[in-house]
Amino acid sequence: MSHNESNPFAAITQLERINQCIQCGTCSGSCPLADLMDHAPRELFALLREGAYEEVLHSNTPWFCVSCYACMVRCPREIPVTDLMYAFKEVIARQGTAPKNHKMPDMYQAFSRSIKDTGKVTESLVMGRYGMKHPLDALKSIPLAVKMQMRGRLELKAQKVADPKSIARLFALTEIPQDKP
Amino acid sequence: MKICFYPGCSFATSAGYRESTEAVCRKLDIELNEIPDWNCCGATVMFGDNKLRATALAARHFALVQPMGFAELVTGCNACYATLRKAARLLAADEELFRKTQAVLHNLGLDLDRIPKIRHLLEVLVEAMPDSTSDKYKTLAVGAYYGCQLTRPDQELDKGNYPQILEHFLSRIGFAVQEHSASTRCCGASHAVIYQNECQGLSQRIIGEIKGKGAQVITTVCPLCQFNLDLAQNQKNGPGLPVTYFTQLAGLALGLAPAELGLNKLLVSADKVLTRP
Amino acid sequence: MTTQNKPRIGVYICHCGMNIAPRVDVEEVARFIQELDHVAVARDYKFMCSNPGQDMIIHDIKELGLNRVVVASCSPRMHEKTFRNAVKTAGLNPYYFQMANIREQVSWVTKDSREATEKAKSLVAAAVGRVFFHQPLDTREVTVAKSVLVIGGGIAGMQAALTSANAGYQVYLVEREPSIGGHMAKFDKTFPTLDCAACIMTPKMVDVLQHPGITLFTWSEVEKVEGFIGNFEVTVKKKPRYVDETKCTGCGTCMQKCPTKKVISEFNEGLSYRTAIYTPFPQAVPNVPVIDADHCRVLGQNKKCGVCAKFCETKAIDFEQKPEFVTLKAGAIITATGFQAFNPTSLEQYGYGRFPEVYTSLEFERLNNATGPTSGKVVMKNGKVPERVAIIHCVGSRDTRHRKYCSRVCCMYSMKFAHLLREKTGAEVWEFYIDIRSPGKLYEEFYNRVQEEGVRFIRGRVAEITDIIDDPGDQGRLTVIAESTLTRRTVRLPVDMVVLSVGLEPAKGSEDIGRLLGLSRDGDGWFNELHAKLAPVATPINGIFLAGCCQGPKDIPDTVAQSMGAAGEAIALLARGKVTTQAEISRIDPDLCSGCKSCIESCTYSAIRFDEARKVAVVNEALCMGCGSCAAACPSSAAGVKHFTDKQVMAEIEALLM
Amino acid sequence: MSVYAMVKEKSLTEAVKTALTRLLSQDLVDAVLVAAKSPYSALPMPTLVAEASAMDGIDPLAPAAPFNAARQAATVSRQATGKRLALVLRPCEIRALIELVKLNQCTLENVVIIGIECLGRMENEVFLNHAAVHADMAAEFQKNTSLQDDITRTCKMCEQFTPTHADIVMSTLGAPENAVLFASGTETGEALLKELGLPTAENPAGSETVTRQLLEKRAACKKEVFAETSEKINSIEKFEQMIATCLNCYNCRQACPVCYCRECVFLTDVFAARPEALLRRAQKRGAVKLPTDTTMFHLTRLSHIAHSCVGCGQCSSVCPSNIPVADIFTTVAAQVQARYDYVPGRDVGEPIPYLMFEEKQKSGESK
Amino acid sequence: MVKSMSDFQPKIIALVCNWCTYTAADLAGTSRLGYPANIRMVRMMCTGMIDPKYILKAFLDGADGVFIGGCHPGDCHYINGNLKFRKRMPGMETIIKQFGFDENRLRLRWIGASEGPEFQHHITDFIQTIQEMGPSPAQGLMVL
Repeated sequence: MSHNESNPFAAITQLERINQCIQCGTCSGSCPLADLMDHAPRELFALLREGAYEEVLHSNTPWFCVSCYACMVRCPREIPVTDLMYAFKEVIARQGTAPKNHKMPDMYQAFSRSIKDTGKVTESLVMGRYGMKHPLDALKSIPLAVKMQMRGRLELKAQKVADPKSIARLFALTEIPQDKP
Repeated sequence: MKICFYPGCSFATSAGYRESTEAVCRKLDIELNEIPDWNCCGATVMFGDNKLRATALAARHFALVQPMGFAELVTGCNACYATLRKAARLLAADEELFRKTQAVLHNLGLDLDRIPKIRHLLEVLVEAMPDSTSDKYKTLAVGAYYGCQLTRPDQELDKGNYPQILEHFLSRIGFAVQEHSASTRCCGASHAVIYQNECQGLSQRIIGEIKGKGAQVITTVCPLCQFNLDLAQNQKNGPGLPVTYFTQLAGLALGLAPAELGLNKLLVSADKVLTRP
Repeated sequence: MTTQNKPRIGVYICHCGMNIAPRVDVEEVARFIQELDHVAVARDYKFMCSNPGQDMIIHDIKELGLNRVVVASCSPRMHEKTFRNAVKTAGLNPYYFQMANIREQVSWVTKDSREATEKAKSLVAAAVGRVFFHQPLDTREVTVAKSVLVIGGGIAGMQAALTSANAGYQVYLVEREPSIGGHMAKFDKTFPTLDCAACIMTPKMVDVLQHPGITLFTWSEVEKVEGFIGNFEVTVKKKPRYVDETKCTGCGTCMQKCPTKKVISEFNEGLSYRTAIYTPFPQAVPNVPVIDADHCRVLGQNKKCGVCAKFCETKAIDFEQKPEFVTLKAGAIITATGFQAFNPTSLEQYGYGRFPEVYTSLEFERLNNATGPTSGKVVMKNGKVPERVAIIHCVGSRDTRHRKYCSRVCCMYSMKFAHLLREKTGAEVWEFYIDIRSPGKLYEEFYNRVQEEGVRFIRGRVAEITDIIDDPGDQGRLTVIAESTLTRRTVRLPVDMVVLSVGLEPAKGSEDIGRLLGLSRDGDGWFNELHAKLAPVATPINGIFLAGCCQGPKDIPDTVAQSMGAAGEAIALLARGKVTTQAEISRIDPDLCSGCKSCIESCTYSAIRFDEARKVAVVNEALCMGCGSCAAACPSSAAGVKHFTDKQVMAEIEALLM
Repeated sequence: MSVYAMVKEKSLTEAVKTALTRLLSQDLVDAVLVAAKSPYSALPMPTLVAEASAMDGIDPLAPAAPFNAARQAATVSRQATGKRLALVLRPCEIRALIELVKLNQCTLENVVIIGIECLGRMENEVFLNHAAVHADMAAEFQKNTSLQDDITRTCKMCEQFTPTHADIVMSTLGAPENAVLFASGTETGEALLKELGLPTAENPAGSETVTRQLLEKRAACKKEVFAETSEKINSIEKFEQMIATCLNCYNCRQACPVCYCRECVFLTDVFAARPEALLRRAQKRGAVKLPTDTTMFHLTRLSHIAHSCVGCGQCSSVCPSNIPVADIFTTVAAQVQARYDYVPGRDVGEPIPYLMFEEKQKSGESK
Repeated sequence: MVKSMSDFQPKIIALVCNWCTYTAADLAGTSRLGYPANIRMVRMMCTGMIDPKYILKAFLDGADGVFIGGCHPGDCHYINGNLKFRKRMPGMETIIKQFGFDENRLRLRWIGASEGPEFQHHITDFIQTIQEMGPSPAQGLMVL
């Protein structure tokens, strides 16, 4: 591991708060999906402090963060763990280093694409778009769709804002150039 | 009472959340003023994508609320609630972000000068619902389920781990409350939809705890929580525990018919437990 | 003293070896100063603080008739005393002296030699401008009363009282509870030696009671403190005990007969009951019960009862007792108000108060104590012996939401618990810790010993304690959830009992005591010592000292050592017999005073009184600390601090801007 | 609810005299402090009247006040004497008196305050000129609106013309000709009014409108003066120009009712300039104007009393160099008082801001 | 560190508490933490004894800035002298501002006895602020 790399996460607001981490593990212990994570938050902070940026860039941890905020209300150093996870995802997505086999980035993309196109999210359509990349998941969700249909809860028509272009403009105005191709 | 309401994307297709909310509000003479032309708040996705964009998407509603003359914005979805609050918090704390967001919205022809207070529909009903005078549901043991994002991270409405606002509400409107320890335990949220197998344990633990403590029905305050808990049971054998919305129980307490409250849309039927002489 | 008609000022610029001289052109400074009004002589010298340097000043005062002296050298915090003494030796009043700090403020911090020299000139000229207005000041000596007031009767207060009394001084020990003993009396064993707390504590309590030099006030509170170092006047309020101490024989019949038996026992941390007339514990000192007026049928509920009085053979019960106020004189005060345990209710994820088998450490101390609710048997509420116990460290400590500091004693007492649990119950014991802190004599050894006894140490702060179970076999148990940070696994451990090792926080009421005594408290509420390293038991208020946990969390050895230290300071003061008052205190010119009382309102030390006859404010010189709040509040400058007068300060400012 | 009484006599002053005389003759008070003409001048000066027979010269409604009588009121009420006093004061005098009570300069024990609803006062010379023409200035002033425009600049911007803290309020606004209206402001005042046995009355219907109109006029004037003054002193150089002719006579501080120091610090040794110091100063700046420390004096006085300034305008009236001292002081005082949310004379229990401090920083205070 | 901005060398008076800021200055000295030479310190026993006259005197005698250094709230050697001074600040700011002195020419900072680097930082920062502001308006006046 090189100790001379520049920190790709440096611009994150409140990143310096992880220097206050005492590595107690409250966050990871509170995390409902810690067992699925390669590092869990505490370890991720330790890696970051050591300068193991590559590890962090490729970590699945932020992608498994469910935003339950359990860590955040318990952290004895009041580190905004969940907020940092969001910020990590933002950096990782821009660097294009999200773990290839992880399903959440695709889900997020489908979700965000739906907003960009229609301003709103229509569950069935998001699942459909996501399903194009994960046909197996799509297949598995068919019985559920049927069940929902039976209870009048399946909406196949996209919900839309009045002027979807304005949302597209909002997206364009907030575009940040990719760091890496 | 008039409130400014933000339904969010899942409201319409939820298991009767919309029906019950509208019915209850009608009954209580609460005027739901839906934000015209609302968009998706961005939920838990957008902040992981682009902070400014996520803030602008949420703040678009703040700008839309402005000409409506409301100081408060009410939503019934935990994710919307938390996301809008997060945007509000960031805007209040970060002047530069505020200015940038203002500029983006201005470009869309919207003015953002002030940030409304974000409230949950539960708060509104806590204030508006009358005390129960009937014994009809006095023996129906309800397990309250908050999910994550109502009391976390702010802990402003109530405590982060063991809040009581919903329990107090339920017992006040005439239900028996079954205390349990899973009321703010995470159900897996959107991950449960994609990583079904991996997240199954989360919902199972919640349902197991609530059922084990003796509740006959669960009540939730969020569409995704309802969906996950409702769905999780269908995948396992054994008698299911109906997962209702608090608005549906409020409707029952007000004497409204189950059909009016969309109770027929639940996956695990509530008909049996709700049938009362 | 020579007449001070015309100021003749001598100015001495120090080279301080190579510390000032090369950066500051000292010769140029001297030449410049020589030209100023009233400067009789300006010299530079290698080391002004050396004997030859001081002799030069003394010689010049005598030979050149100097009546004011300025030395430009280091910080006055370093050598002001030295030079004042030199001036005094030469027969001048030592306050005819001013120092200019051209080392710390000039040569050490200014790169450019030119700028440094100019700044030095300015500072020395300001000192010259100021010293012109200096006036001779005197200090006074006051006798010290030969008695010590100790506030708090825990181990710290007891030890401070004993040490002071052993030195032959009169000691007044005030304790608000019915018995002395404090927290230590609740403990069973003490780490790391596992001494029986009662065995080492009880004899000390008796010593305190029987010591001819100690007057004990239990069930009493300090009501008022006036006066100053050497001469504190203290009012102690003796709360009504409703039992005549002089008649009571401590037979205990009243307690057996009292019909009100279901009062929560404070001493047993709510784990058992006591009667309305009670002693907190069997070895209480003094062994005289008190009647809890709130719960007594006669006093609290206006009912007919009086069973205790009926059975008391010595007629010691007195329902008519009223609070009594005693006035004492003390030369020194030792504050030993101790700590209280953190209440973990607010850490809701640990379920304290929600789950019956979650105990605080103090509750566990009582559970484990032979005099406790279970006579020392460690059992659960259902009477069964626990098979697996988790001990959670850092509850409320090292947590910015609660107490940000390390409470210092929890690691060690937690391990003591682990040892006792292993010994008494054979239960599996799991310690959940963030860092093990065992920096004391034989402490690390104790850690190792407990490890060897099979206690499991998991490095991870517990995230949550829940009664949600995954395995039906664990019905009724609690699950402790934590990340085991060393293996990076989430541990979900079913246990029978949980002990929360809660931290220490300042005792309730210490804020009031602080206000009575004028002591300041740090952000966490602990009393501030005068200096963290060099004056750890002294306080900013002369004559008041700190012992034990009121200054910060401490274990018993440190508490006892510090108490002896505080007693040592008090003894030294009393033995000296006299204190010198400072000269730089406030004075109020009665001819200028308009009697508006602004100074009185702004005085923190109540050192100014109002003379109703003359309608003017008058400074009590013994109480004044010289802070100058009165001077700033007084528009006519009738009030002013000696040596910091308007003229002196403004002359300095004017000269600095010349 | 207030109790109202009305006294109508052949003149306003007679009406006042009737009421005040009864106070003395019915032994309700032992003495009355009230403005009265002396045989030697038409200008009414604060006068302590102890005998009902000596009420003749009183003239409290005349639009003149060579003195802010708060200082005199404080002198007679410096300490409780066991005697009961009635103090007839203008609103600004009452406010100053309240400040002086806070500063322990007097006591309100056994004191009855009779407040005048004040339409303003004239500068002494202006008054004397008018008085040479009109014998009864109090009456003339009430009816002749052109005279009302001749009040001092500071009075013209005064919005606090209705007395606060008065036990009894004496007013003419909206009252019939030659009638004075008395209203109780406190329980003490109510009891007194009842005992006096004056004819009871209703609050005149039109008074509110008159009051409001006057208030609007005054507020507009105040705004203008503040804006103008603030601009005139917004640099130290402009301020120097303004006070260039200050003599260090300290008349302003002598006339100031809240400058309560027995001896001003500027008269003490602290500011006694030594010749060599003066020379040094002259050398530093090339020249030094004498007397020195005039700027220092005014700024220091501001720092001492800006929070307590009641805006009576006496400082301007007494300045021999015609420096608009009151403009400066009221302009700065308004800002300082706003900063501390302090209103002088508002409440005896409200502490002087500098003597109170908060453990926690309040918003709006400096970092 | 300080930008060379013309030849203007501000004169700054610092009224500092003996127990904290003065001690911090000594510490800065001992630690050789350099700062510009424009600052002239006057040792007070407590910020609570600072008379408004001292500040006015400094400004009228030509100081370009006045720095007050006191103990952190809660740390006052005399318990609360610093809070008493803090209460005076708004009044002083208002007055100097009205007469054309930028209120930022008067600055109050809490600097603890052990805060040598903070002392260096605050002093340097203040000097720079004043440097950018230019000379005090009282500077050019002949009289006063």
